[in-house]
Formats: sequence, structure tokens, C-alpha cells
Amino acid sequence: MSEILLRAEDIYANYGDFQAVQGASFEIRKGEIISIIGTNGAGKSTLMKAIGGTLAPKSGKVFYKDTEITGMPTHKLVDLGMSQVPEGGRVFARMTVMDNLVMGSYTPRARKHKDNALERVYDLFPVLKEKANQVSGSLSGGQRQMVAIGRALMSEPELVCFDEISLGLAPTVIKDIYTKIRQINKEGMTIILVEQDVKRSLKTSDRSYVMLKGKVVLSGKSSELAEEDVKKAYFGL
Amino acid sequence: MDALLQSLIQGVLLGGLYALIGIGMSLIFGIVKLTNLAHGDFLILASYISYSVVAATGMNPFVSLIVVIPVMFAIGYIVQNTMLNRVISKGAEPPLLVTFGISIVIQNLLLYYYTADARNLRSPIATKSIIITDGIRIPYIYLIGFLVGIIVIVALGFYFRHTYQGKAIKAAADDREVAQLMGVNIKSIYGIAMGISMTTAAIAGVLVGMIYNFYPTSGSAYLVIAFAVVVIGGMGSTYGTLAAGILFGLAQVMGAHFFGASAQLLTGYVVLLIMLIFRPQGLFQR
Amino acid sequence: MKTGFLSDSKRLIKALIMVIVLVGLFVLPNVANQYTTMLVMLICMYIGLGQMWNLLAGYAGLVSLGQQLYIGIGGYALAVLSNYYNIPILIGLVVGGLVSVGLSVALSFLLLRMKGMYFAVATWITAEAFIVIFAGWTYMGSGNGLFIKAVRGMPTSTIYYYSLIVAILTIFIVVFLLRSKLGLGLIAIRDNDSAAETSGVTIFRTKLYCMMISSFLTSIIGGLFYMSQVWVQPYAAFAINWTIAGMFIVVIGGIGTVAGPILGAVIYVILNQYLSQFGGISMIILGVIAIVVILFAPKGIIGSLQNRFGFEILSARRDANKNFMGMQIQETSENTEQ
Amino acid sequence: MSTILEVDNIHVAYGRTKIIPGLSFKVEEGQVLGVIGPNGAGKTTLMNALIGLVIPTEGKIIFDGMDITKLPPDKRCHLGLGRTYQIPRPFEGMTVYENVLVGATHGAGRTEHKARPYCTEVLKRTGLYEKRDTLAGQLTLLDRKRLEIARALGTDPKILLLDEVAAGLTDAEVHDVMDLVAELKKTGLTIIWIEHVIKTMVESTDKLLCLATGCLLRYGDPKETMNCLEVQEVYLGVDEE
Amino acid sequence: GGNGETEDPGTATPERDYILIGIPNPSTGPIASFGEGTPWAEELAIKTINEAGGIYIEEYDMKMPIQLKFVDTESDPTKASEVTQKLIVDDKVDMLISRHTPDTALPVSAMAERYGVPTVSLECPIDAWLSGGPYEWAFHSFWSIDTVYTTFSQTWKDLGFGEGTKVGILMPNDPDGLAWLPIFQERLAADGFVVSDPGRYPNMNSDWTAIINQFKADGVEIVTGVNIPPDFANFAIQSKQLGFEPKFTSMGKAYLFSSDANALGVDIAEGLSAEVWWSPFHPYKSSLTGQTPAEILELYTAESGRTWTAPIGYKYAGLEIAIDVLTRAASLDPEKIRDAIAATDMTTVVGPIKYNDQHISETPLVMGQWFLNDAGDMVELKIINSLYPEIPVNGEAFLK
Ligand SMILES: Nc1ncnc2c1ncn2[C@@H]1O[C@H](COP(=O)(O)OP(=O)(O)OP(=O)(O)O)[C@@H](O)[C@H]1O
Ligand SMILES: Nc1ncnc2c1ncn2[C@@H]1O[C@H](COP(=O)(O)OP(=O)(O)OP(=O)(O)O)[C@@H](O)[C@H]1O
Ligand SMILES: [Mg+2]
Ligand SMILES: [Mg+2]
Repeated sequence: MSEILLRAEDIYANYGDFQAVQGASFEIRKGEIISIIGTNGAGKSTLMKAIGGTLAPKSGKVFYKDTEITGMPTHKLVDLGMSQVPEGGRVFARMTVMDNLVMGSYTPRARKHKDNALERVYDLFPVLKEKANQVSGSLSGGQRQMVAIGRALMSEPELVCFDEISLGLAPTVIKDIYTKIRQINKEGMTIILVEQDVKRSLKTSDRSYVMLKGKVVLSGKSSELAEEDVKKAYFGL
Repeated sequence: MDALLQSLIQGVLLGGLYALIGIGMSLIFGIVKLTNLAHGDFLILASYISYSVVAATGMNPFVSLIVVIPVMFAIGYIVQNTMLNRVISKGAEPPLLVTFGISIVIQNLLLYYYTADARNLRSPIATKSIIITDGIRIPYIYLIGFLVGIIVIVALGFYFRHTYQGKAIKAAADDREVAQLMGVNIKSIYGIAMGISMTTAAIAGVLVGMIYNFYPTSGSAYLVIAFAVVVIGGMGSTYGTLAAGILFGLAQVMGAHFFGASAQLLTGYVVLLIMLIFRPQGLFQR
Repeated sequence: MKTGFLSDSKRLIKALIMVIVLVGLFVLPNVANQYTTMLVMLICMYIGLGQMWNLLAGYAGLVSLGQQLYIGIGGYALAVLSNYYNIPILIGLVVGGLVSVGLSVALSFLLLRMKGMYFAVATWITAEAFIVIFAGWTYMGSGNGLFIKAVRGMPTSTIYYYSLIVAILTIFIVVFLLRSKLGLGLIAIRDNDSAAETSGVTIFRTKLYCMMISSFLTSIIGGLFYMSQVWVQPYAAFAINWTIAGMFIVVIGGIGTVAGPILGAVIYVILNQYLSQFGGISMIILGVIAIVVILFAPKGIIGSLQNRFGFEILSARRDANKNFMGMQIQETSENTEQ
Repeated sequence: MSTILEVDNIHVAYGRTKIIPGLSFKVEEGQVLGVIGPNGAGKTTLMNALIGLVIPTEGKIIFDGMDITKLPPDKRCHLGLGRTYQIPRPFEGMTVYENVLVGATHGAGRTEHKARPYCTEVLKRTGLYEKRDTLAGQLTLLDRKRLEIARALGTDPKILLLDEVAAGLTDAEVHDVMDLVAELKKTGLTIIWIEHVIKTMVESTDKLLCLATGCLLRYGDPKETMNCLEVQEVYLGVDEE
Repeated sequence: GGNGETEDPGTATPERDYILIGIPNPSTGPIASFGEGTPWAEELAIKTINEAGGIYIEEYDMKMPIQLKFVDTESDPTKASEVTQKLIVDDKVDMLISRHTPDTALPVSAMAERYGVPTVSLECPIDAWLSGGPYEWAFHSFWSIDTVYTTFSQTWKDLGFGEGTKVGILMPNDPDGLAWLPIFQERLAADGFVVSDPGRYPNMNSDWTAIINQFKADGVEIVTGVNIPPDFANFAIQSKQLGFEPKFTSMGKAYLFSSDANALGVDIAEGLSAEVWWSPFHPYKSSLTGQTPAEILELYTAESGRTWTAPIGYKYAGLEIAIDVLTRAASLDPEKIRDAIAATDMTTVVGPIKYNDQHISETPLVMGQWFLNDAGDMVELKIINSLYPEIPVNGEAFLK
């Protein structure tokens, strides 16, 4: 087995007084794809924020390659090789598509490969090349999602986390994306998928975690998880 | 005829200076979305710092920039990081009040240390001109102001268009959280933006100090000019600011030329309001 | 859930307190010393100024830096009408208010095209332009301004009552407005204008009403200020300081709350009076206080208290369960899901 | 059944970029019309044109026999057009209840008193009743989408325009939305629904319209539209499952 | 009327054992340079009398020392009016002294009238102060614009500028400019000068090209008017840049203080002439200590390290008047104090004070010019013309 890349231990995260994540743990090994699934409001996005540094966890620890990274500022995590696509196709609305993508290669490590990476993204989403000089605030919903995904890929991360990757994308594009994900995974990128589409995520990932009300209630090899169990865990039946 | 040409020249040159006064504000206004009511006072603060440096070392005011710029950059960085960053996400009004607080503190500290006496950074070229004809002259100091204004603005334009850091500032202003996810150090990036704004204020402050006399309260007059330039040019648009500065400067000087001295300020404002009717988001804003 | 009885009695107590406070304020000039009367008078004026700025900035999202325009108009209206036409002061106040409304309507066609800080700056520049206009207008006494001779001997207590009534009026109007359909539309526009528009809110009209109300009352408050000051002069009458004072009051007290400007005005007036004796450093202290308060309580004092204790005085919030009229201390929504 | 909405050869452009170069179709009263198409095809743009956020450069939009091509959004809302936003835009400083109240008072022209029971009903129907006092800024994505629908319903529309309200929902939740749509349809509401979830579209719409680069690719029975070769090519992709 | 609002002590035990004089002062803001020297000058003035135990007050049959209460007007008339009200109703001052430009003198005098507080006002052109009248409680002393003109024109005539000389006037649109304008226009015309008037420019004007162009076109030889210092500085520098060099400049307000004059740079400042309201060369003596202006200012420079300014004389004189009045009134009854002010007839460091029925007493004004000092690095003021025989001339006017 390959080394553990990221390990989250007993994470608690709050919004004010409200506990959105209540003791969730998971780990991911180098080269894996894992999926985190759960109903709306289960706390998936919050967990990702807590790991990615945009929301300080109340308690718990996060390790990246055996170094503790809990509470480390986000930009440092990015330097270490973690990247995230937040949910909802968030783009730098007043910047052009091209500048958005270029921002993806902000880390010194990624800057070197900027031109290559840009080509790859354009390859994946040809429409973005057409719109390279359009202000991204005026893109369609799906196009924004493409920018967000492309931007994360620009940083050539070791570990990337996609929150609701297929949101707003047309079926053709979704298919492409999933093919692409498997491909970049094979090229060595470790991937966390946060998805609503249970079937697709089970199919794509090596292992899965099911979250309910802020806790991980089920986990295991995706291929071994029975659909019945997942459903039960999912709805807390 | 000479008088008209002289006014035209003066208007354009003055406009370059106006653009320089406005550019730092426009940057912070458009990109960080912060209305810095203390911009004029920072500018005058730079004039005073330069004054002290010149008084202590006897160097040329321009040379004093090697001290003034780093000091102003640091002040901007610190002010942004210790105060403004804490309120920037709380809506438009708290930062407005904080910058106003900073404005009165600067004014009164200056008054305290430097007294209400008039000061300037007069250098021998202040009263010299290039004489073209008897009726047309180009004052060196305005010419320098104009050229420096253009250089600074072009440099800033390049910075925001072609450097990662420049883009990071814009990105951070658009979406803080996502910018962090790109690896931007959000804590320092606004500080850097403010530092750059203060750098332009430093340059403008030294020029203003060489052209005009200044007092601890002089800042407010420059704030109005900066605002006018920003509104005409469109927030955060570097070349827009340049065009706006020239338009505003020309409007004032030509207003005075055609309608008399009393019309000078008013013509400026009228041009500004007309601009706003046709381009409510500024000249160069999409 | 509270029982009907409980909330009824709470309401009664609340009403009782209000009545006592009101009666107290109305007899104040007879029982308190002259200085207290003057302080409360100033506080009342600044409450009005603050409430009106809050209505624009805090509720409608129209961050104005040009309220001084209406202060100036109010002062000048008083001066012109009483000096040149011998018109009684009170009528002068109202006429000033109406002129301001007219002006605000005319300006709205220009200003309301702008959003955010463009609006802020444009309002300020407009007021600056009015300095230039009034300073060049011989009829208005040009740069010299005008003395409002008719109010020279007016006793403080008279101005006190006018101010008190106007302050109460502004509070009442703000509360009433916010609990009306118009207020709901205003807040919707502030939060997201295009969504508000597709929800049926007519943006221009809603903002316009708001500007009209605020210009009318601000102008009346301007008249009151100049009743007490006697001399109206363009550079002071149209000075940004008026709006800054309003902003200080609202932001320190708590923007977007009704009680905020009241507390803010009390702090502002007392602080100013107290600091005035410290000569050179009074302004530094005021500036530092403004900065420190905002840094540690960015929502203002009332806003922060509300956050901590979870109640709202004079709330404009609608409770989905209860009828909204009547002034009661309401508990804000605690999150239902846990 | 009568035609409630007629789109007659509209051209829509943002500045110099033409998005919809001539599009015509009709919607019957009480129907659910599905709109699909690749990303960037112009679906949201079409909706913006219907609601008045962008004015077509050519062509006409006729609603209930009335030419509304140039009316501003608020007027259209008063006439009975309600919409949701693809990227939710709640009034963040307001509670969920107040969000709905805005539409119910300003959009539907009720007094606040009269709007109250109606809002309660809308909130219950959209499953937000429990959260009525929560500040809208604190909702999860799903609830924000629900709130979008609730707010649109609050305006008491004759036509409801839904923009990707089911995106990001789990199967069960999508079913909730489908039930809601079915229920709304029963009350005689006309619905125009943009969505990328094919199964849903096929199951719950009466007619399906496929857009590609601003042009009408196919308009008709949902199954037929889906089976159309061109649609499969540009939109669905060659099926591998 | 509001005059009844002041309370009458009436009893034999005083509420406090000192006399309180309120002094609103522009300590901060644009006219802060006028406020400089406060409280030094005022405290100097009350020192001797307080050391002697104060002033005898009949009602209480005791001597009471004077205490001063200063408040900052921030150079803002609105603030000035608010803080003056505080002095009156909170601190219950027995008297007010109001001075330093219309922005302070007018609102303070207006409040004095409303509340019926006896007030000594100084240092604001008489014409401007009168526009707020008629006054019952406030009394004012300074010079009038008419005198300014007479002084200016006398100097010009002495220098040989005769009828037909082209005079450019530079008057802003502010209370001073508007007050000076009609008087200068009328008298310039009467004296046969040819006037070039580019119009009322606003304060803090940033560009002077149009004005300079007109002066050049009209062949202006003398420039006169009244400006705030930054505006004149700017005008003078731009004039030089654009090649406009008038033969003689006589400007009010623009470079009264040594700091303002020297900030212009010696090349510009040398030869400028101005109205001088007070200087170390004034021959009067303090009614309190017999000190001469020169002595007082020497003390000031020694203690503060700053150069002298004319307002210091008026700060001092205000208290001279107040002490004289209170001594004569021997009462804290406002009406008695007021009557005592009306009856004033004395000589202060700024000159004789005797109010007329408009409550005005005109103080002397002379003409000064800035001369290069011996080292050649600074300019210093000398008096070059005087309508008052007692104030001697100590420099010879020159053209540049
Ligand atoms: N900014 C916020 N303030 C307060 N509460 C929040 C905030 N964001 C989310 N929550 C709450 O935290 C809980 C978990 O939210 P989270 O976004 O992590 O869920 P999720 O599993 O990602 O759901 P979804 O599938 O809808 O994205 C929800 O109940 C939500 O209401
Ligand atoms: N303001 C604008 N300026 C220029 N182009 C724009 C603007 N708004 C949208 N577009 C372009 O118009 C096209 C259609 O956008 P629209 O949002 O209608 O697509 P859509 O069909 O809703 O796509 P999606 O399924 O991704 O939401 C896109 O290519 C988009 O980039
Ligand atoms: Mg989520
Ligand atoms: Mg769309």
C-alpha cells in the first residue's frame, strides 16, 4: 500500500454556535480517489473547508504526509500541494477567463508549468479557449464550473478536492470530466470527490465515506459497499 | 490665442498630476473595494515625511523618495493589516469610518508635530519654465508631474496585467476564499495593495509638495480631486484614471479660461456630473 | 413558546417605559438645568441626522456622503424665508424640507443610476458643487452666508421641543417604514438588486421614496441646527462633516439598527462636548475612539450587543409567527435545526 | 389550451456577442416546458430575456396576449413571471420568511397582512417552514435553491421559470422537486424548467426544448427530443453505460 | 427673548470663587495658525492680576482671580457655535472672548447675543462682524477694510504709482474676499486706478492660468486682494512660472505670518507687502504690566521657540480689555459687565479701545513689507508706511 497522504482525525467544525461537523475522520492514500457522499447539509463542504484551512476546525487534527497541518493558513497548504474546487462554480468574476486560469498557477511550483497546464485545460474545455478574454462573471453556470475545475488543475496539485464537481454541467461534459479524472488520477494525482451523484461517485472512487449530520457513518471500498447499506447510512435509517 | 494654448497645456499637465493623485485611490477603491477617506491625508503625510528627510539631509525632494516610498509602503501595509483587513468584510460603512478616523488622526498628529505652519519642498526648478514664446511657457515642475504620472500609471497597468502578484490582488478582491485556495496569502496581499497605493501617494505627495505649499489639513482638497478622478475614470481602471485626470484638469482650466475664475471648480464638477449621466460606471468601466 | 399573556405584559411594560421616557423628555427643560436641556437638544438633532443616514446606508444600501446638501438647504431656506419674506420659522422649516424633496427627486435621476461607492462619491461631489453654487450666489449672501435674524433670540427650550419632536418623528418613521412594504423592498434591494427586481420590487421608485423621506427630514434637521446656530455659511453648511457625524453616530451605534443611531448620537454629542476642552488632541482622541470601536465591534455597539444577547430593540424584523405591529422586544431566530 | 407565452424570433446579445440569433417557440398554458442544451447554449440568457434582465435586440415576447418585450423585470413580475437564479441569490440579510415576503408583497401586490398565510403555505410546500426564521445567508446550497423556488412562488406567478433547481441534489431530493413541480402544475401554473438532469426532464415535462448555440435544435415531445440524433450528439454524448 | 435665560446670582455667596472667561480657539483645522500662541498669551495676561489676588467683585465683597476656559472650534463655525453654547450653559462663563477670523468671531458673537453673555470680540474685519449685528452683548475691535485700502493706496502713491496704474485684484469667494471687493472696487476707481478683475475664484483653487493670463493681457502692475496663504503661494509660484511679475504686490492675509512668507521662498517673498495689524514695532504698552509688544514677543519666542504672529497681540489685548472691564464693573452681573464694556476707554498692546454705538472700536493698521535678512536666507517684516503717527516706519518701501 502506498503512503497516507492526508489524514483527518476527529474533526469538529462550527459556524458560530452551530456544529456542522461533529467528529469526522478519514484518510486518503497517495494515488487514490475517495468519495465523500451525504445528503444536503451533512457537513461535507464544511469538512473540506476545515481541512483546506478556510475554516478553522474547533478541534481535531489534520496531517499531510505526516506533518500536522491543522490550522495552517490555506496558502501554505496550497504550497504543499493541496488544491480545492469549492462548490458552486466560484470564479474571480471581474477577471478574464485566462486570468482566472493563470491564477491557478500562482504557486511558484506551478508557475514553471503554466503554459503547459493552460494547454491541458483548454484541451479539456475547448470552450474556455474561445472565451479566454471574456470577463468570467459573464459566463454561463456550466462554463464557470469549468473555469473553477480548470483553475484547480492549473496548480498541478498532489491532492485535489472537488466539491460537487458536476454541478451545472451538461451530460457530455460530465462524462468527459469523469474520464479525465480517472486519467489524471492515473497520472498520479490524488483525488477527493464530494458528490451528490452516489452512483457515479461509487463507480469512480476507490473508497467512499458516507456522512450524516456531521459524522462519518459508513466507509469502505466503493466496490464492496452494498447499495442498500449506503442508502441506509445516507438517510440515517 | 496664446492664452488659450497656455491654458490647454496647463490643463493637460495638471491632469497628469491629478491622475497621479487619484491612481492610488482608484486602485484601492476598484480592486480592494475600499473607500479610503484618508488618501489625501496619506498623501500629505508623505509630503511631510519628505520634508523631514530633506530638512535632515538636504537632499533633493525627488531623491528623498528612496526613503519616503518604503516608509509609506510600510505604513500602508501596516494600516491595512492591523485595521482595515478586520473590517473590510463588514460592509462599506465600517471601513469608511475607520479611514475617516485615520484621516483625522493623521491631520492632527501632523498639526501636533509640525504645527500649522506652511511647508513646502521647494526646489530651484519650481519657478522655472521652458519658454516657447513669450505667452506660452511650460513649467518644468508640472511637466515632471505629468511625466511621472504617466510613468507610474503605465507601470501599474503593467503590474496588474502581467504579474502574478497584480492578478492576485484582483483575485483576492473578487473572492477572498478562493484566492486563498489558489495559494494567495490573503493576509498580506491587501497589505501589499495598500502599500502600492501608498507608494503612489508618496510620489504624488512629493510632487504636490514641490508644487504647492502644504499644511496638516491640506489632505482634504486632494481627496476631492482623487474622488473626482476615480469616478470619471472608473474604479480600478489605470488608464481610465489617466484619461480622467486629464479630462478633469482640462475641464477646470478651460472652464476658468472661458467662463472666468469663478467657474473653475464648477466646470470641473459639471463635467464630472455629465460624465456620470452618460457613463455611470466611469469612462473605462465595462 | 411564549404565552400570549407573557408577551402582552412584556409589551405593557415596554409601553409604560416608553411613556415615562417620553414624558420625562417633554418636561425636561422645566426640571433639568439648561446644559442638560442643551445636550439633549443636540442629541435629538444628531439622532435625526443619524437615523436618516441609517435609513439610506443601513437599510437601503445607499451609502450617501452627501447628506450635508440637505442640511445646507434646510439652513438656507430658513434664512431666506425669514430674512427676505418674513415668513414664520416653522413654515420655513417645512418649505426647506419640500425644496429638499424636490431637489432629491431631481438628483435621483442622476444619482440613482449609480451604485455602491460611485453613488457615495457622486453624492459628495454634488454637495461640493453646491458649495460652489451657493458661494457664488449673491442672493444667498455668497461666501459670506446669511444670518437668520429671526431666530437670534429664540430660547433653547423652544428649539429643544422642535428637536425632540423631530427626533421622535424620525425614529417613528424609520420603524414604521421598515415594517412597511417599502422597507422590505429597500432591504431586498440592498441585499441583491436584480433578485429584488425579479421579485417585483420597483427599484427606482423604492429608492426614490427613501431618498425623498430622508432628504425631507434631514433638511428639517438642518433647519433646526441653524436655528440654534444663527449663521449659515456655505462652506460649513455643505461640509462633509455633517455626513461624517451621521456616519460616526450610525456606525458606532450599530448600522442597520434603530437603536444604534440613538446610542451613537448620545456618545457623539457627549464625547464632543467633553473633548472640546482638550484643544489640539481632542480630534486625535475622537479618531482613535472611532477606529477602536469599529475594530472591536464592527457591527457597532448595539449591533454587537444584539449579536451577543440575541434580542433586538425596535426591531424591523418580521416574525413569521406573530403579528408584527406593536413595539415589542423580540427574540431573534435561533437556528431551528440542531 | 391557449398559448400563454409566445417567443417570436428574438435576438439576444450582450454587447457585441450575439448569444441568441433568432429563436421562436410557444408555450401552452398549464404545461411544463423543459429546456436543455449544452453549457453556454443560452438557456439562462433566454430566461433573462423572458424576465427582462436583458432586452432582445429584435423580435417579440408575448405574454398572455401582451407584448412584454421591453418591460422591466419588476413589471413582468407584477404581470406574473417568476424566476429562480441558477446561482442562488437570496437576500442574505433577511430571514427565509422575509425573503418570501418580498415577492409576496411587492411582486404579488398583497398587503403584508394578506401575504402572511400565503407565505406560510409557500414555505411549507417548499420544505422551508422549519427554517423560516433562519437568516438566508446561512442556508446550505439545497436550501438556497429551495428558497429560490419559494421566493419565485411568493410572487404568485402565472409562469414559473426554474433554472437548474435540481442540480446538486440527491436522487431523493430531485424526486421532491419533481413532486413539487407536479403539484404546482396541478394548480394550473405554467413552468419553464432548465435542467441538466435528463431523467427528470423526460419524466416531468410535457415538452422539451433543446438549445444549441442559441438556436432551437429540437422542440417537442420529451422522449422524441431525447432520442433525436442531433441532441444526443451535442448534448448527451455517446453513451458508454 | 432668550436674554432672560442667564441666571442672576443675586446672593452674597458665590457659586465659585473665581471669575470664568470662556475662550473658543481654533486650535486645530485650517486656521489653526491663528490659534497658535494660545493659551500662552492669555495666561501671560492674567498672571499679574491673579498674583494680586484677582479682581474685586462687589456682590461678594471679595477679590476673585480669573480663570480661563479654552475650547477648540476645530476652525469650524458649526463646532464653534456648539462649544460656545457649552461654555455658556455648562461652564456658565461670566464673559466670552471671541476672536480669530469670521469663522470664530461670528458664531461666538451670535451665541453671546442669544444667551446674553457679555463678549469682547476681536480680530475679524469690522465689516464682516457687523453683518451679524446689531449687537447688544458683543463688542468688537479690529480694523476696517476701508482703512486697509487707504493704507495700501497710500503706499502705492508714495511709490509713484499714479492715476492709470493697472491694478489686478485677486479676491476669492469667501467672507473676506466678498467684504473687500466692493470697497476696493469703489475706491480704486475713485483714485483713478484701472482695475483688472478676473472674478471670484474659490478657495483652494488649484490652477491660476486663466487669472494670470488675464493679468498679463491687461498689463497689471500692482496685484492686490486678500487670499488664504496656500492660494497666494500657488498663485505667486505659477505667476513666476508663466512669466508674470507684477511690480508691487499688496495682499491681505496671505503671508501675514513669518512662516507663510518664508514658505514662499525668499525669491518670491522678498518685496511682498501686506497689512500689519500688530508687530514688535508697535509702540503701545500693556495696560497690565507695561510690557511693550517687542518684550512680549521676545518672551514668546524664548519660551516657545517660535516666531511671532500678529494674533498673539489680539489674544493678549482681549484679556486686557476683559480685566479692565471687570475691574470697572466690579460685578459679575452680565448687564453691569456689558455696560462696562460699552464704557471702555483704554490703550492695549494693539492700540486704543473705545467702542462706538455700533459696538465697534477700530484698531490701527499699518503697511509692512518683507525684507531679506542679513544672512539672505529668510525674509523679515518691516513697517514701510503708517497712517498712525504713533506707529513709526522702520523700513523703506522698495519695488522689486
Ligand atoms: N456560513 C454558514 N453559516 C452558518 N451555518 C452554515 C454555513 N454554511 C453551512 N452551514 C450549515 O452547516 C451545515 C453543513 O453544511 P455543509 O455546507 O457542510 O453541507 P454539505 O454536506 O456540503 O451540503 P450540500 O450537499 O448541500 O452542499 C448545514 O446545516 C448548513 O446549514
Ligand atoms: N454578460 C455577458 N457578456 C458576454 N457574454 C455572455 C454574457 N453573459 C453570458 N454570456 C455568454 O453567453 C452564453 C450563454 O450563456 P447562458 O448563461 O445563457 O448559458 P446556459 O445555456 O444557461 O449554460 P449553462 O447550462 O452552463 O448554465 C455563454 O457562452 C456565456 O459565456
Ligand atoms: Mg456542500
Ligand atoms: Mg445557465
